[in-house]
Amino acid sequence: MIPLLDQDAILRAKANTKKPETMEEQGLRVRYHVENPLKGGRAQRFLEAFAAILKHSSYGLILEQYVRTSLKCARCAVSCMLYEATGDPKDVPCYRSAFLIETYRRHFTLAGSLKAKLFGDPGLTDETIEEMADSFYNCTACRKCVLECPAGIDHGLLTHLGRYILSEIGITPRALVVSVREQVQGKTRNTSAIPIPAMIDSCEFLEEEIEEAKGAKVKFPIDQEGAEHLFFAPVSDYMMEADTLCGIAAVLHQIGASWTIGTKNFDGINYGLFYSDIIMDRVLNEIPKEVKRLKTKKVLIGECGHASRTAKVFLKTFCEEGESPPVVSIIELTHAALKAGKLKLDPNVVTDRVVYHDPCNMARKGWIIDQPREILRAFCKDYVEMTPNGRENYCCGGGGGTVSIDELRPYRTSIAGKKKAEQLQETGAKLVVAPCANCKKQLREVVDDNGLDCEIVGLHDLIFRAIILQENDSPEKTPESTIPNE
Amino acid sequence: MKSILTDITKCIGCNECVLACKRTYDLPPELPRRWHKPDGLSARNWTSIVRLPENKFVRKQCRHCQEPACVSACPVGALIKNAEGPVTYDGGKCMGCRYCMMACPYEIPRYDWDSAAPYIRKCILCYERIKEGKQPACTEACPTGATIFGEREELLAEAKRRRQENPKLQLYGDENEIGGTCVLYVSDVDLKAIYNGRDLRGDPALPSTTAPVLASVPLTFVGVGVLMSGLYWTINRREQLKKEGESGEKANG
Amino acid sequence: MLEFWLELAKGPIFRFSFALCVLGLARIVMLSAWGAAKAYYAAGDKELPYSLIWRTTIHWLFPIRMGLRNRPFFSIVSILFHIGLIIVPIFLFAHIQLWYQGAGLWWPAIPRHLAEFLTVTTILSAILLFLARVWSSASRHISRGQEFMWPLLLIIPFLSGFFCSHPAWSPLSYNAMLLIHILSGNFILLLIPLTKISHCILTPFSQFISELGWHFPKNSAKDVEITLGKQGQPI
Amino acid sequence: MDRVRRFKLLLWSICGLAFAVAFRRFLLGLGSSTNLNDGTPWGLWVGFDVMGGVALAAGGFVITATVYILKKEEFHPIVRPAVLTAFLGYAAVAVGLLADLGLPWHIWHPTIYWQHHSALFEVAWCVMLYLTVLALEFLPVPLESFPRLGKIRNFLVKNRLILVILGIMLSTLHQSSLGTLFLIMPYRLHALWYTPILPLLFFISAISLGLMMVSMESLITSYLYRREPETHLLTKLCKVAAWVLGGYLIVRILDLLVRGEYLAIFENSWQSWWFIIEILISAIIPIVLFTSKLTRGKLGWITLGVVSGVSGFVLNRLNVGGIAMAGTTDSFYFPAWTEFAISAGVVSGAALVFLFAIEHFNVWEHPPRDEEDEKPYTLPRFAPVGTIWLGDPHTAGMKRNSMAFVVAAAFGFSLLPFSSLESKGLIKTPANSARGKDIMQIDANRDGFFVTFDHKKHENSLGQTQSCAVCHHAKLPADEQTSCAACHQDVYLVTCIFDHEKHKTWLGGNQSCTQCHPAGQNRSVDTAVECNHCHNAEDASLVLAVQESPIRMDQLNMAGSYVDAMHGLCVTCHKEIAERIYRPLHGTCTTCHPFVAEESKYEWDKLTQTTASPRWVISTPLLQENIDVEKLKESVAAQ
Repeated sequence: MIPLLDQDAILRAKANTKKPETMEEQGLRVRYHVENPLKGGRAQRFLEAFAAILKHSSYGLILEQYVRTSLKCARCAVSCMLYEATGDPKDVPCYRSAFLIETYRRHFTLAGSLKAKLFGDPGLTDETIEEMADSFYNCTACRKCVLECPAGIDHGLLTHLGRYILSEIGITPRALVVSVREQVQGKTRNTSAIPIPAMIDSCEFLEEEIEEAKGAKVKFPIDQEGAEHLFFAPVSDYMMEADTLCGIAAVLHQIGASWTIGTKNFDGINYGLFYSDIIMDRVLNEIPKEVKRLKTKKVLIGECGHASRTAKVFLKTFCEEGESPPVVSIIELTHAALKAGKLKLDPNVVTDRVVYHDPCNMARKGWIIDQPREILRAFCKDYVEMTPNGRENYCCGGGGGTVSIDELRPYRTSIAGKKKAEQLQETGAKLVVAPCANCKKQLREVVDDNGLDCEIVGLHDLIFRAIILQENDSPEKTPESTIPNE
Repeated sequence: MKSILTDITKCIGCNECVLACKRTYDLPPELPRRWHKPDGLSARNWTSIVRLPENKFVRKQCRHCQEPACVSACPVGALIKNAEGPVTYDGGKCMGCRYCMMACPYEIPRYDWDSAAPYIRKCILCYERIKEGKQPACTEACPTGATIFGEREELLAEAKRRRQENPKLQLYGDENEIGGTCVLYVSDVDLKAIYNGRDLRGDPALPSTTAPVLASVPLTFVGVGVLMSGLYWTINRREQLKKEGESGEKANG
Repeated sequence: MLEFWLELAKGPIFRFSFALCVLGLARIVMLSAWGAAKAYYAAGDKELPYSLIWRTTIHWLFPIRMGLRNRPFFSIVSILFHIGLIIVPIFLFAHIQLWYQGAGLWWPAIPRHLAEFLTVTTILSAILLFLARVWSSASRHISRGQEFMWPLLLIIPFLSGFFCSHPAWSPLSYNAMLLIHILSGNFILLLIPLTKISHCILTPFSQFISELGWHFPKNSAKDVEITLGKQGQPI
Repeated sequence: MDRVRRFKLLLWSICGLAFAVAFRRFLLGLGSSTNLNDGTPWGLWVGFDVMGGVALAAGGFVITATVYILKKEEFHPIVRPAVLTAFLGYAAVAVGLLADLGLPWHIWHPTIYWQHHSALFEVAWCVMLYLTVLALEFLPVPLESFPRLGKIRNFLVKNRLILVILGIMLSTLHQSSLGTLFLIMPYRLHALWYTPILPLLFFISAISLGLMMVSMESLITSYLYRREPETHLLTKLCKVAAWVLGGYLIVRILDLLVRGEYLAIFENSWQSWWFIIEILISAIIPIVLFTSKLTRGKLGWITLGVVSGVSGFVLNRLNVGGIAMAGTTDSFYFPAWTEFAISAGVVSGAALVFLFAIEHFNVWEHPPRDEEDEKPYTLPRFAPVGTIWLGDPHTAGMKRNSMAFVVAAAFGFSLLPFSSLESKGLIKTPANSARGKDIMQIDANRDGFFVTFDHKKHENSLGQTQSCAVCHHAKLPADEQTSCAACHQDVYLVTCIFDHEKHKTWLGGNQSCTQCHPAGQNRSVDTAVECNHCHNAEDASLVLAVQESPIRMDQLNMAGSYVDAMHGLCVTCHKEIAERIYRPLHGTCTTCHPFVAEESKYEWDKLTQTTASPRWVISTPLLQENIDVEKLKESVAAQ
């Protein structure tokens, strides 16, 4: 199969790559820059890590199930944007899952032991592990294929597990590890290593910006004890998505919510979801500490897909009983406020054609799909949908942490993001709304490299443009009902 | 008490009694089965004619003992000796332990071995018919009068009369034979042949073998209880005294 | 000799494979249920989206919408294949008759012409499925040996069964055809719990189990850390 | 744990086999799964499962009495295993009884239907009560793992003495009343075993057997779990057992002397030798091994003595429960393999529960732990890389054992013919070729009744040797030598679906041919009535949705059946001749089957029901034709 790719796009993408020296030149099949690549005996250590994980977690259950029911019907192939872009059988989700399933069958089941005895199967080899690493980090873990599997196999979960095991034997992309290292062990406690004073400075700067633009005094409350919401934005917003933050602050100001940003921990990003439960556990356990310190009631997550999902889904899993605070997404909050008639949005500001892109982590299980659409329809004159959308939406191409790996840019924009680029082109939209830091970064690069003519914005960027702010009399008046319950 | 008297000398082996029985109880045709005994009795044949040498025909059926071993053996009282004489069976009570089959000295009761819900099968002396005042189907069908029905005393007297007439005849089923049976035989051949070589004449009734042991059950039960409590008390007391003595010594010391 | 083998295939071999099939599937289900119960008990977050699981499960058990979504030809063929595969062996008059004679069990049969029609569609769709698997590069590459084997293996009992009910067209004698029919059927029964065909009993639980897979045990990460000796080590 | 693992695998396999057998036993009844018969209604299940099981469980009351009543505290470590063994022994008895009882769903009947003259009634009550007592006695052990139920546990422990004494009372009673059971069968039991003091003998032997069984259980588990055997305790137990055994031996011999049956020992029959063997291994060998200075206190000899004693007393119970009756009944009984399988399965099940209890509760001071369980944070080693790891010991055990169970059960099913769960296929009812030369005897179905065929006469009347082809296939070379039966191999051709023999039996044998094959026509599939003639929706008893005719012979590419071939050959020609030469009788059945008319006067009912000899039923040699005599007469008159 010859990948049907736009050569111009590839060249443009390569030209845009920041650090070409870290990438091995082998076409577009990227060799990851791996953290601490231990050589030799990998197979044995892989199996030991696998066994340790099986021993203490429930992955054995799904593997037993998948070993028995994997049908290899290839329905997942047609749903995967990677396979659609490359036509390479190695990009079929089922092919990727088979690495783990077959390893499990060979080393952890009766059938495997029998087969090994009968046919002398040598078992896992170092080469397979290299292939596996390559394959698992090509996947964006968007879990679209899950919707197409008649046997109910969750390839995304297997990718998650595969990366988890690989990380335990030291195979992890450097970019992810460096960020997490800073977040968990560094001084700044965030993945982008923004010093706290810099963060406070930028908040003050944003306050001035808002006043300038909207004529209202909107506060960014820092370290305010006893507030209702503790706000976690993806930390990159403080550097790159100032408008989103302004929009959020404006909305919160308008509905009179009490909220605050904690200086000890304000980063919602959790790369653990992409490669290791251990990291996910550690990062998540920092959140209740900050909540306790500031005595807030709820956790408010900014515009970020995976941050919302980790907090919403895994906080209860990994935190001690009774210590997991309720989690709300800013989109839910804004939507509730709009429904309650608390937001005034000027319908004449946004006149360009607008399209909404669903972040996989929010939309795949049907959590946040309709809320942002209702918000957008409320003030956008020309709102369109791409097909497919909602639960079945295509990934932006930068999911699963790949977006933070700069050397992957050519791969991301010309293979993983190809389908998205086509989708966007079809709609002819000028404004692409993506309420996710990952998606925004990736989509911008896709747009750049594929030569599209659109602007990528966050949901609250647009809201900020359209919102009409009034001076609030008493913010405490806000009834509880405006805030969506769990 | 009703009774049947069978005179072996008169039986011609015509099988009419067997047929009558099958017709009355709607018994299905016989099939050869592994578990059958050679005497022709089975769950589907409650009476049979055993042919002995010299063309002697002996009708075999339940003897309806006066003190039946099966009745005393049955743990749930599914088998009952009725005042009219028949030993009848209640399948609703039976739990299928087959102790009655083991206990019967004549080895009469048969079993529905091929059924998943099997019952004990044997002659019940046409209990329902007797209650209605009729005679059993077999005696009714007998063309030669070899097997007749009546009050037990009368039949016993009749049997004794026949024996006096013909001294060769032997009487089976009087009080000599395990306490007496309701099915009497007058025979010029030894009936050992149809009872596995057993001659029960002169033996006591079988329930008397277990009765004394069972009678001693309450006594044994209480006795063992008292003995064990006593033993415990004695030993415990001795130990306590020993301990007290030790502690007393210590206190003294 | 043929009669001897026929007796063997109809008797002991059939009973062995049928029992192994039924008990083996029961074993798999029980192991899965046990695993699921254990995972649920250990899970840190016990809230599951039951209505979503239920809807998805029903959606895949009766895949009416599925054919329209993608690979429509493949989907329709595979649905036809499954219909024949399930209905014909269970509701064929001759098979029911055997059960009636042997165990006294009886249930309604499908008309003979329907059975024949379904047999033919099953055979044809099995061939099409095989061809589709060979044709499409995606499925050809991800397939193992058994994936190619199964459609072909399933054709055998259907074809031989068809010839058994139409002995005039049969290339072999009735007994030989019957032997092939019974032996291949037995072989399939035998393989059901040991291969991917066990999806016949596991599919209804799949969505639930996948969802449960995301509900990690509370201390799993910490325990793995300790086990691997990485506790307290820098990242 | 490797020994235990392998042992469990074995036990699960046996359970699987027993599962298959039990399935069949409950589906089809006792007759199909045992060798029991009307002469021997009690077999292995009563002798081994019930009598052996109860006797083997005697350790419970003996050890509790020793520890709690006699205050021999040194035996305390073996109280819990002993009580557990007893409990499981009794539970196994109950399960074994479920298989043995004809109506197992009535097993609770002794609780409401009282018949206190029955020894079995007493046994039933004692077993029920003692099982409850044992459960209560053992319950504190598993309750240790549930601190929330501490109140119940404390209550039970406080009242333990009452339970112990109650247990001893009940045990005494029914260990002996198992002997009482057999007092009622003096004619069945051989004189060497039948004695009025059978209850006493049973009780004494139960005490010694209990002691030996506790030792044996301790020896086996210490072997399995590689523990240090409690040799000092075992030595003491065996010493006591030896004393009791001595007493038993004396009582037994005295009994023989008093009854005057001692001469039977020397009569050199199999019973006498059997008796000697029983006494030897149940009493004499253990006594010698337990008391002799050479062997006392040595583990190997203790093991041998214990094994000998235990098997000796199991043999004793088997003897009383059946073997000693072999000479006094006229039926032969040897247990079927299925009976052994159920017994073994019940024992295996009990053993598995025992091992489970040992591993999960403090039956010993500490449950034996798997090394892998001990250290939850150790890693399985994968060097070399081909190694397999099936999960933690518990999960791995579950996977392996369930697999063993399933395979063994499937194997068991394959060994058990379920009368007819399989298809019948083409049933061959081989046809015999005709015998004789000039005058031939044709008896294809070998029932002893043959058609006489005057070959010479036919040959002559049809035109000598030139006429062979009139009847014989001229196509086959040297056809005169080829028997018709060579190609027409079957008397009747039947197929998978249609079972001719069965239909014949259901409808009443050879008398019933005309019900399906109209009189006066060739009897073949072609002329038979359609299946739905009888099997139609109107007849509820035959609700078989028969939709079409069975497979037709012409589709089978086979030669027609012998009967059809011969009938087709003879009848067509004869009928033709009958019309041609105006001799109507020439074309009727009686031309060839002369006895039909004569024999048909017997009624079918009579034949089936009047005789116990069923040979008649199966092979009644009649072929009744409904000959329309009136029509015959008419046609004769017409000429």
